[in-house]
Amino acid sequence: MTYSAREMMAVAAAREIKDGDIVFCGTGISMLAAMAAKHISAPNSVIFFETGAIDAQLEEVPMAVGDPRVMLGAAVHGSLADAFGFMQNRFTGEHVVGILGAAQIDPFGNLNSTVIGDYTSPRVRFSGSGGACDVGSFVGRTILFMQQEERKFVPRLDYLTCPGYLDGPRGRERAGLPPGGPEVVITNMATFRFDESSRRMYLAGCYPGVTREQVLERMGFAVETGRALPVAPPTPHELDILRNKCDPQRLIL
Amino acid sequence: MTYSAREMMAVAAAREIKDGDIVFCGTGISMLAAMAAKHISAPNSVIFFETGAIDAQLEEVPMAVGDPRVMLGAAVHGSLADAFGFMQNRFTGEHVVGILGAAQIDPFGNLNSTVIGDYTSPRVRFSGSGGACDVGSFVGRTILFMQQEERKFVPRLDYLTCPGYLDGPRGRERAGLPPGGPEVVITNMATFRFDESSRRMYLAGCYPGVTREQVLERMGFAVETGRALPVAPPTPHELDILRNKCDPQRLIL
Amino acid sequence: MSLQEAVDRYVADSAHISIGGFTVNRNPMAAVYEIIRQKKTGLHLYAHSNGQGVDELIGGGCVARLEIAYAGSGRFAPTCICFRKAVESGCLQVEDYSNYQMTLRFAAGAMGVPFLPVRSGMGTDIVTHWGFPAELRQADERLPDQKLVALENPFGNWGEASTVLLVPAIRPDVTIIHVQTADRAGTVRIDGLPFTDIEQAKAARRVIVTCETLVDKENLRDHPEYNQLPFFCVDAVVHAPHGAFPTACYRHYDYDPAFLNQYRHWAQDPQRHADYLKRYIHDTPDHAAFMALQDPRQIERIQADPRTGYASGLDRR
Amino acid sequence: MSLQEAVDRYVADSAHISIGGFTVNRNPMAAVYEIIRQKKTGLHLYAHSNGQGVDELIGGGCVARLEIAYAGSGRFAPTCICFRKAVESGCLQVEDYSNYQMTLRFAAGAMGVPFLPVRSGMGTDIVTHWGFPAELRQADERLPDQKLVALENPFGNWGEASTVLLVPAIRPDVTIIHVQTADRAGTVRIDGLPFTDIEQAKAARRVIVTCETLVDKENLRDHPEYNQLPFFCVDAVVHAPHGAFPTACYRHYDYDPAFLNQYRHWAQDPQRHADYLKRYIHDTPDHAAFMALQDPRQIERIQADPRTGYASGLDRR
Repeated sequence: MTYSAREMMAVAAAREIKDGDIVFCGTGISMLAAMAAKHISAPNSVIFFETGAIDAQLEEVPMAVGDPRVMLGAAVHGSLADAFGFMQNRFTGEHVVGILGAAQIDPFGNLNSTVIGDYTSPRVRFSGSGGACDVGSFVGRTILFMQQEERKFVPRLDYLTCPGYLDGPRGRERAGLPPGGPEVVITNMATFRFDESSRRMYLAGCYPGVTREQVLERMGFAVETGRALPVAPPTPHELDILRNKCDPQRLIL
Repeated sequence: MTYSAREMMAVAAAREIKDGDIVFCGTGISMLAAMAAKHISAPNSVIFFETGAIDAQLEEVPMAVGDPRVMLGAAVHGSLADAFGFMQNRFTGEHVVGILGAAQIDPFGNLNSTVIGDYTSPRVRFSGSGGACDVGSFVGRTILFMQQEERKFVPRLDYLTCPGYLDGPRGRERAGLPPGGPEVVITNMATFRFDESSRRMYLAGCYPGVTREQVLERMGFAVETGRALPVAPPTPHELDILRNKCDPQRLIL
Repeated sequence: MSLQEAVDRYVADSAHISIGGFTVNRNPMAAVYEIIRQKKTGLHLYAHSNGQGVDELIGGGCVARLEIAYAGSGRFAPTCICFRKAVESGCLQVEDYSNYQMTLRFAAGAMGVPFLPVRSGMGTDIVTHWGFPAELRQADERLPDQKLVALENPFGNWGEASTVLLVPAIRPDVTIIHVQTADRAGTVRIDGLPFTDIEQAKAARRVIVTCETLVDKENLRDHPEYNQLPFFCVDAVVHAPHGAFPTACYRHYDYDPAFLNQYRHWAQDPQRHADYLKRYIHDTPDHAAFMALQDPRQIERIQADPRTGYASGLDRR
Repeated sequence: MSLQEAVDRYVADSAHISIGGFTVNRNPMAAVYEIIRQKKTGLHLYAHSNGQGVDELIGGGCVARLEIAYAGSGRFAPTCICFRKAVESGCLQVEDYSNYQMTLRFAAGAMGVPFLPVRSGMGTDIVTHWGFPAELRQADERLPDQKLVALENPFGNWGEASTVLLVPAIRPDVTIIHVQTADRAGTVRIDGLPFTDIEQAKAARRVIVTCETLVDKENLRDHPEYNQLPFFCVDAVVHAPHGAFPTACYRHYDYDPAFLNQYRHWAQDPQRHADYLKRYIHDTPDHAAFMALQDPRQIERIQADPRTGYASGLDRR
């Protein structure tokens, strides 16, 4: 059964979501991953948007976190203050898994979604943090979506928008951040995790047909590859859910 | 027409409320004063409770600020955080007039509603601040209700629960408080105001049949009496409103 | 879960607990009575302006320490009776804050920050007089080292404030609230004023919700904007009709002036109070049995008028 | 009051303004177009995550400085078009915060405190990189002297936080929000997510509310728990049907994918954008005339389905 890289990414992310997780969703593919997880393996996970919609019952894929589609059948319509409060509060924040994307990522999982080039006179300006800096600061774990490109995996970010492990072991603690940090990076070719002691990214899995070398070629820094395992392709069931339940209009896929 | 001292107090307070004022009400006689003002001279004043009821349409007199009677026909049911936020916010707080009472008052209009005696082993324990400390800190002006008794008008409070002018001119500023402070003290015998330069209480008015000397006898400190004027007795209209519109069940009067 | 089980599981002796409601309104009385019935002791209690719930817990012998802004029940007890006696006899340690300070302390706990700033109370004895001495605070890791901290505004005169007070967050072991409606998973809909119940609940590690009406999830999902607390904040949901009695529950029933006046009479005398505790609480198995001891005609009288949400014309003397 | 009059009276050149809504939802577009129509310039604009409203004001030449967390319209413009061009060409000074930081900045203004604490952003360039240089901040009394301040927790490790960031309050001259329902005095009822509109309104000296439905006071008083903003916070109430178009207004209409795609096409090219500004905004007298230029069949298509609150099945490609 053929499938696209985006489908593989969504399925790989959905597999990371555990039943009972409170899933912070951004726009795009992260919503699909959360919707797919709820249909496949985590029926009691809670889809949650920074805009304040808690346990949204998505019937159609939202095009933005402010889309009225996030409001349907929710448990509570809170304010932004409420939504971020749930993440900053340790009692609830530790149960939240955040799904984020960015323009650049560094070896410690820090993200840039603000500028390419100098901050005061950038070559490219992006949207800015949104809630990403907050989510990366507060929640128990994050799942990061990236395109596998050399200019996106950089040794040093042009601007650090969202904290990962900052400068490595105990970096978050030194900065005064709550515990947490990225758990996995999911690209169109591979998955990466972070070493428990060094907090550096390592290659954790390659998609079917992708070699370690092909991945490394598309990165601006070296990572350890010894622990990489093959990633299972999407099952027909996973693909069916994703295509027919989550995005029948093909707005994201 | 005969009337009680409580009726005179309620009327005297009602006369202080200007049309358009946002009136912070406590329990008891302060609610009557606010209700009476709305019926008599300040139809566009807004009755407002720390519990979060804004522009309550009181049909029956509430027995506490948490009484469900404060909820009827309000513009908004907010939380306590909302209610105090309106007072701390200078754009709205300057339009608020607060009505407060206490167990003790000092020459600068500071109030005690916490203890008589030593704080750690009090002879008498009262309810504590409630919202009084906040209202006295935040709002543009306050109206204070007191019984005219020597033990209540004291040179030094046993405990300073609610700020008036603290230690006098610029006392609030030095402490870091917003501008504001008490405007008038209304007792069962007289009214007092505060000198613009010394911020000390002076006798502003005596009720019909009450002499300056009788008032001074019932105070634990001396006040200037030269500016005292007679206070007009309640008019039949004022009494009619108070008795028949505000408290027909005689729960407060 | 039954209320017995919820209290047994989540309210340990010496626990830090907070209860919702305000003066004569929506105190979680069914849970308060169950805590007394189970003879919990040494509780560290947080409330903002609470009357009946706080006073009954103190009278029931459950409370060792109290942090509060206002202990009163309006005209029925301008100062709570058992509270006053306990403080004057030295049996209860109290830390005083203002209402807004307490609100912000719960809000800080709810938001997950260690403190919030406020412009209330500078120059008052609330700042200088500590009910819990510094030594106690330093010895007990459940208490912040300081009652309040004054901070010079690091943004200069931004906001026209030279100084603010910082109030420390409260994070109770358990918060108990009584609401009109909850679903079986714990999503909560409060009618009328929410007071600080939501902040109190979010600040706590565990939350017990008692409710007048227990519904299926679908019933609360058409208008999520009317709900305040999502299910994942709630650990136990208990159907407890008249669970706020003798305090009011907007759109359901009024406070009971007869009971509150009677309670004042009982609480003023040790023997009468002991008799009350035995007959109404310790000798009843649960809140339904407590309610069965009330005069059914009076319970009828306090039923809420659908137009006003309270018992219009009720004799409240 | 008409919208022309409200904008003329309360939005001065160089004013500090904030607009409500979030990305593609409930942006106060009728007011945004009126501001452009009146050729206001030099505005200092505050928003949290705002898409269409922010981008049109920038494209319309009204904005000199912007404080924001996120400038995007979801899939229609992951980064706002005019915003991006203005930043890259150096025509717009921007100060970046996170969404929660912006939310708390409005909340601080609403509460009347100079700052609020947050545990977000320590260690990031949001703290170290300032869009408004220190000299500008010190010279302009409308700006706090510092972007953010780190504070060691004065309560020790209370709340398990060694350090917090303090975010300075925002107090705009005027906040503009678009809501579903308001009464003639200004009391506001928002259906669905309120975003940060209420904090933004309370933080401002003046508030303009545009609404889909304007009602008499009595209509909103049966359920005060469903209202969010009392009349005394509001300076102008304007009836503005489709006042959020082309963004969505829950339970009234969806965002218009056709317009948003068309807008992206226009905004990408200076000439096309100039033509758009002339034809749709400067050559129209008001929002009703702007709406009259839209395809009525498309306006029909985006009408909200009563069950879902949006246009179910709408072609959104």
